Amino acid sequence: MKRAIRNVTAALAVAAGAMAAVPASVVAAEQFVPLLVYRTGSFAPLGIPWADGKLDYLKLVNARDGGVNGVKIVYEECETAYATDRSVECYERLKGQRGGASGFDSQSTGATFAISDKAIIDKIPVETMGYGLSQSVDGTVFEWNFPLLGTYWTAADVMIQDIAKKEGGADKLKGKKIALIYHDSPYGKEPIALLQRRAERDGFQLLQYPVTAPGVEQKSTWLQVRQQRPDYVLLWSAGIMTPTAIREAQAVGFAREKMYSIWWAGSEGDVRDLGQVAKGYNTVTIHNSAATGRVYEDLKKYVYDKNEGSDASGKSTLGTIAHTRGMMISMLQVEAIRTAQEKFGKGKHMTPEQVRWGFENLNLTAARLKELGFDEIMRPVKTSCNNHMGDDWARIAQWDGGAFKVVSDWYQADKSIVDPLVKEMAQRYAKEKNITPRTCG
Amino acid sequence: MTNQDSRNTRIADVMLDMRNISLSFGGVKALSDISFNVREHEIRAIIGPNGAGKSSMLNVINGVYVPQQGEIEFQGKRFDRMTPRRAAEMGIARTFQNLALFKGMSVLDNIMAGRTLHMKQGLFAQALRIGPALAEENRHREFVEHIVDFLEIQASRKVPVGRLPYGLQKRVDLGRALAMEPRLLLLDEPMAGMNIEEKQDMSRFILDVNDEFGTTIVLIEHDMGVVMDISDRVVVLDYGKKIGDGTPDEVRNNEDVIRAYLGVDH
Amino acid sequence: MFYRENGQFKTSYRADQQIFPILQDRVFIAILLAVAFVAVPLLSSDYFLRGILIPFLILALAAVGLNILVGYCGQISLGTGAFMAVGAYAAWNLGVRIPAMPLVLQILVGGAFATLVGVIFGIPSLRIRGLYLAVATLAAQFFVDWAFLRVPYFTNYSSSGSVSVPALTAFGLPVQTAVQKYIFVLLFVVVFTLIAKNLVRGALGRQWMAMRDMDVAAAVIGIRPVYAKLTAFAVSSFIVGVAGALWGFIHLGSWEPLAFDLNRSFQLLFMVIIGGLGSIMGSFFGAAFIVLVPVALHSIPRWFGVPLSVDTVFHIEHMVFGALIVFFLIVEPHGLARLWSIAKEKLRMWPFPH
Amino acid sequence: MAFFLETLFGGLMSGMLYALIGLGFVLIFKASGVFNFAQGAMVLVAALAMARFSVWIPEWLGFESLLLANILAFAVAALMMFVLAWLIERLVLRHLVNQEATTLLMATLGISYFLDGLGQFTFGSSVYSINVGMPKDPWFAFESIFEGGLLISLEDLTAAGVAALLVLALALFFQFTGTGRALRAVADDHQAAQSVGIPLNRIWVIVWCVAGLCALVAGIIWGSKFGVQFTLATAALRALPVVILGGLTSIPGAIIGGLIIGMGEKLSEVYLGPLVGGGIEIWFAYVLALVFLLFRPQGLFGEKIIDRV
Repeated sequence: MKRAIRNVTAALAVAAGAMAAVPASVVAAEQFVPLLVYRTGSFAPLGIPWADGKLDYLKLVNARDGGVNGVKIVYEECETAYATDRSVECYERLKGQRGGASGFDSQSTGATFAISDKAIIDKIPVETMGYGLSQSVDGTVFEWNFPLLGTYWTAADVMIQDIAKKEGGADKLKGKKIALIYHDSPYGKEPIALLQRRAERDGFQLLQYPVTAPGVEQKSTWLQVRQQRPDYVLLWSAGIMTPTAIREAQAVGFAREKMYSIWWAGSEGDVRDLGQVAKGYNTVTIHNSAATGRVYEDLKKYVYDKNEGSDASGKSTLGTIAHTRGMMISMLQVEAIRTAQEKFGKGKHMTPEQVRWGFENLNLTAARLKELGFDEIMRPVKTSCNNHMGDDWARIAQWDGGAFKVVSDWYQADKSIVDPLVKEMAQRYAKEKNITPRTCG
Repeated sequence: MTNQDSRNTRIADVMLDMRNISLSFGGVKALSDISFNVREHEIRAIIGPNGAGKSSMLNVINGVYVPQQGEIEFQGKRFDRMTPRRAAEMGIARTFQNLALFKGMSVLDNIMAGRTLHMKQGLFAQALRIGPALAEENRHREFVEHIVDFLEIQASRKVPVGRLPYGLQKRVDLGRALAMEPRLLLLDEPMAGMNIEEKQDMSRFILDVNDEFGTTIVLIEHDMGVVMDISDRVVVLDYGKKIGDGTPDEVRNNEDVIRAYLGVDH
Repeated sequence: MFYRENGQFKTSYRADQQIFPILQDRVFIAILLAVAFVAVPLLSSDYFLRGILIPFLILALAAVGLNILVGYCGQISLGTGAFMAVGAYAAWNLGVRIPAMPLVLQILVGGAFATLVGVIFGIPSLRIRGLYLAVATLAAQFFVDWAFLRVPYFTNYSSSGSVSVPALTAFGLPVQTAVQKYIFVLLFVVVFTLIAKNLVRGALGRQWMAMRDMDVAAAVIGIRPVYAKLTAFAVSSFIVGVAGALWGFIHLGSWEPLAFDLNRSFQLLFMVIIGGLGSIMGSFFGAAFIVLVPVALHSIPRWFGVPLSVDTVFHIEHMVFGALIVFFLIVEPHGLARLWSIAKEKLRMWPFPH
Repeated sequence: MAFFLETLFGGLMSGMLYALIGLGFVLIFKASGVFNFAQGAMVLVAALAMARFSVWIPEWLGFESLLLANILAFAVAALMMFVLAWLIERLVLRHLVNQEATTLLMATLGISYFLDGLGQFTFGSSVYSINVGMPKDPWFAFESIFEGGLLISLEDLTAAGVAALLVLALALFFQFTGTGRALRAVADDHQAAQSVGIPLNRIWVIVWCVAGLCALVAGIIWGSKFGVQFTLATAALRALPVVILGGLTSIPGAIIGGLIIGMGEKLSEVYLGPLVGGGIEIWFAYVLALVFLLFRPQGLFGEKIIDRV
């Protein structure tokens, strides 16, 4: 009996060791970056270039600078297929590896909710650039979340601003009909709260059309659009839902110029096959259209010319908007590590908590962006304890049948309407989770 | 012959009375206007060529099929239709021609299933398997063990019936019916496909059941020898019609019956 | 040699009706429990608990529930995910609306709601069979998915439609660290597995199996199809509902209907098939299998130094599962459980196989 | 009024596609008693093959003509589906003869998982396009009668047309050819059919081939509309209520059921949807079919089930 127990336990221990990859003793001079990706499933068309971008930049940093101040970046991909439970499994598997994950880019709104809960306990930063929980901008409540560069609320707000501009002033919005066609999931619902506020204030009518995932069946939705004749359609879609929506828009003769899509529905992959059909289709973007900037020259020189690029063909995803966004995410992650190193010791391995500090004290000035080769791609970012977004400017790009062209200058989200909403929702979240907000010194 | 007499004395008044039963599937008439009765404690045989409607008759008796016309009187209660549940509650059990055993279950479980109507413990008691439920389980297990002994299948208690040889399966089928402690037992070709010894065994069981428990028995059988030996009265069906009814000897000499069997026509 | 039942004579039917009539089995189970409750928490890493054991236990529980319906009562269901969802959301709503309600009670009542829904969608089974029923359960799946997406009340009007639970405590003890969560789940699993086992080897279980094997004969011996089928649906969806609540509360902590979509239903069905239809233990084998294969596919190539790209692994995983389903249905419908008992038979003979 | 008609047409046209998929289900079920859950996966695989080969073949052979590319790709894809059908019969069905319907259902579930994996494994999981030159722009009919005209999507119209043709062709094929008769014989009674010397396995291969063909056509139609991507596999799920409504064993049932479901879900979505928050069409079809089942367990045209003892 005794022996038996010992054997079994031993066996189990082995199993545990084998499958759990028990946190190896912190290896000096390497920094682990977990990469959650969805290269499969309904959203693969978006997930693939995005994942490639994230991977490519890390490769670049290692190849060009030999890591961050000599600290090599090690990374591992984990397939989530956009499923929350898989994301959680990935998170649990990767969070402890190689001295701790520097930060999770959780990739889906659903997963962000789940992972945010756990990250607080495990003390690991969650970087959700351009998605995630809009209220997590409030660093006092969401100590570990960083929705950098923009949330769905800022995006929605910017869309409305551009519409107002086209109509000739916010006052002209009164009595207009604006339809929101959204992917029926937390992701798609996120902007509703803000749009309702806006609708109240600017007096336009907001029509809501949920589309059941995966979104191949939209005929009835667009028939209603044709019936209601909204002046504009805001599209919160993802994956195959986007091209379908554009096709249906064409099928009911709705002008593509009057469609505004969130950035996740505004990548070449979404419209390339449609070509002229999608001409005039607008998307909001937190960065310039892709393939410009020195970083891409470097990427070509240091990675792709050595055939180490993630996109084997070097054509299909490289330089697409989604790819660029992937690069930015990795870049911000790397800069957070760098910033942390400046405080806690150059050339050292940074613990997740130290990286968190880095995220919270990012300051990417125009000059700094120029050094990084991102100057033409994005705007300066400055985060703080209170503000985990760092930058809330965005602009509109339009598909001209062959490529996305930026057609507007930068808009800043209307603080007077976004900030109170953030505060309110953040408080509510704090209450639900009984978190006591910290005070920023 | 003495044995026969002793039984005749025991046989009491009518227990089951079928009146003008007609049954048809879609267009096909399976039974047309058939009447006959069964007396307490007797062994009643239904015979006839294939497709005569014998099995359908049994199915009407215990409510699996619903006749279009006719009525059933069982123990003084009249019904236009029987339901399987009611039949079971009133003590009608049956075995099946093409074994309808619960193949995935062990011999014990099959026979235990026959006790269903006698087991009263509720879901929660069973879930926790607390006192009463456990006691009940054991009590009925004991009863079932008697049947197992009676049918001489102790050896294969725990074997899934699917794996048993045909002859034994037939016994289990009978055992399951007996477990219901029936007053009326319907046997659908209990000896089909058996060799001579097995048939003798089975005949013995049937007679024993009838003697020991006084169970009334209605059986369908092709083997005339057996039928004539063990049954008190015989009904003869042909193409859904009744062509004969009476003691084995009467039936043996019935013109129509002979014609039906020998296929002589005039 | 060591695994023998000869010499162990049953002197009472009671003794003969224990779950594990053979001494060695009892010992084995005792050891297993000891390991599960003592050794595992001490030895295993955080990931092994959170990433593998907890999901495994919860899914195994759900599989047990499903197995009662599919394996024992022969009623196929493609809507298991839906019943999990009901359990999870019901429990969550109770927590939100009745803050005083203790966690365990929340979860159990959640299960009760699942029972309700399960019975409602089980009613068609009284009239329709097999394939048609399968589609009926699909209806449940899609309807429930929709309800939790579109009816704001169920998510307490949360702007995103996603719900999340606060830090958990049970009986005044925290349920937050991996070990605490693991023990909490383990207790549920052990208790409900025992209950399930009792039911399937009792009178009710016999009624279910009778319905499965030969419903006409079952009716003839006095089994009421209505009662047998609906109890199967009720018990099954209760256990599934509890599993759902655990999945949401303990494993995910925050979820949207996607967490209980059609794929979840299929996944559970696969567990039951691979593990063994009509076997409680099989449910555990199946769950272990389904949980471990992806991990294995992910790690093994690495040990051999040929890491596959994540998407390749994912596709291979699909192919492996698909192939295995077919394989088991053809070769061994009773799944891993049967293989296990065959192994035991062999062991019983060993070393003298005559 | 115009709007109602538009919705109705919209419904009818997607209904035609459901009918096509539904037909795939019915054929296989009639012949082999298998409820083929893998139909969706077959659509995906077929479409993927079509999409990729129409690009690869020109690259390999080095020519431009889109038409030629499509024709060749279609041929190859069709061939592939036939091989698939043969393999499925060989490796799976053959070994599951006379199993319960539910067992077979689960087997096809396995097949569908396998195909999902295989398809994306071989052809990749990002989105590909099929261009068979379907008209894309809308057409406004009767502008004189209705203000704004009556919107009819030419794409859907062509799609419906193609589907209708195929359905018709198949219906005729199974009505008037020897194979058709053989199939119906098999459908009635396996043993009897075998005893008069009809080779069961060949019939099975044939129906699976036909189902594969349905899948391919549906895949092309959907693919050229939405782009070819994993999601197509789920699209076929929407055709399940069709066969339930129409009855698993009835070809006309599949067609009529398809149209009813098509219209039903569109109308429900447009008129009932807004009242309950929208997005109801996915389950509405199922619930419709379910409620219907309660009153007629064998579907509209299905055969009545009598159990004998």
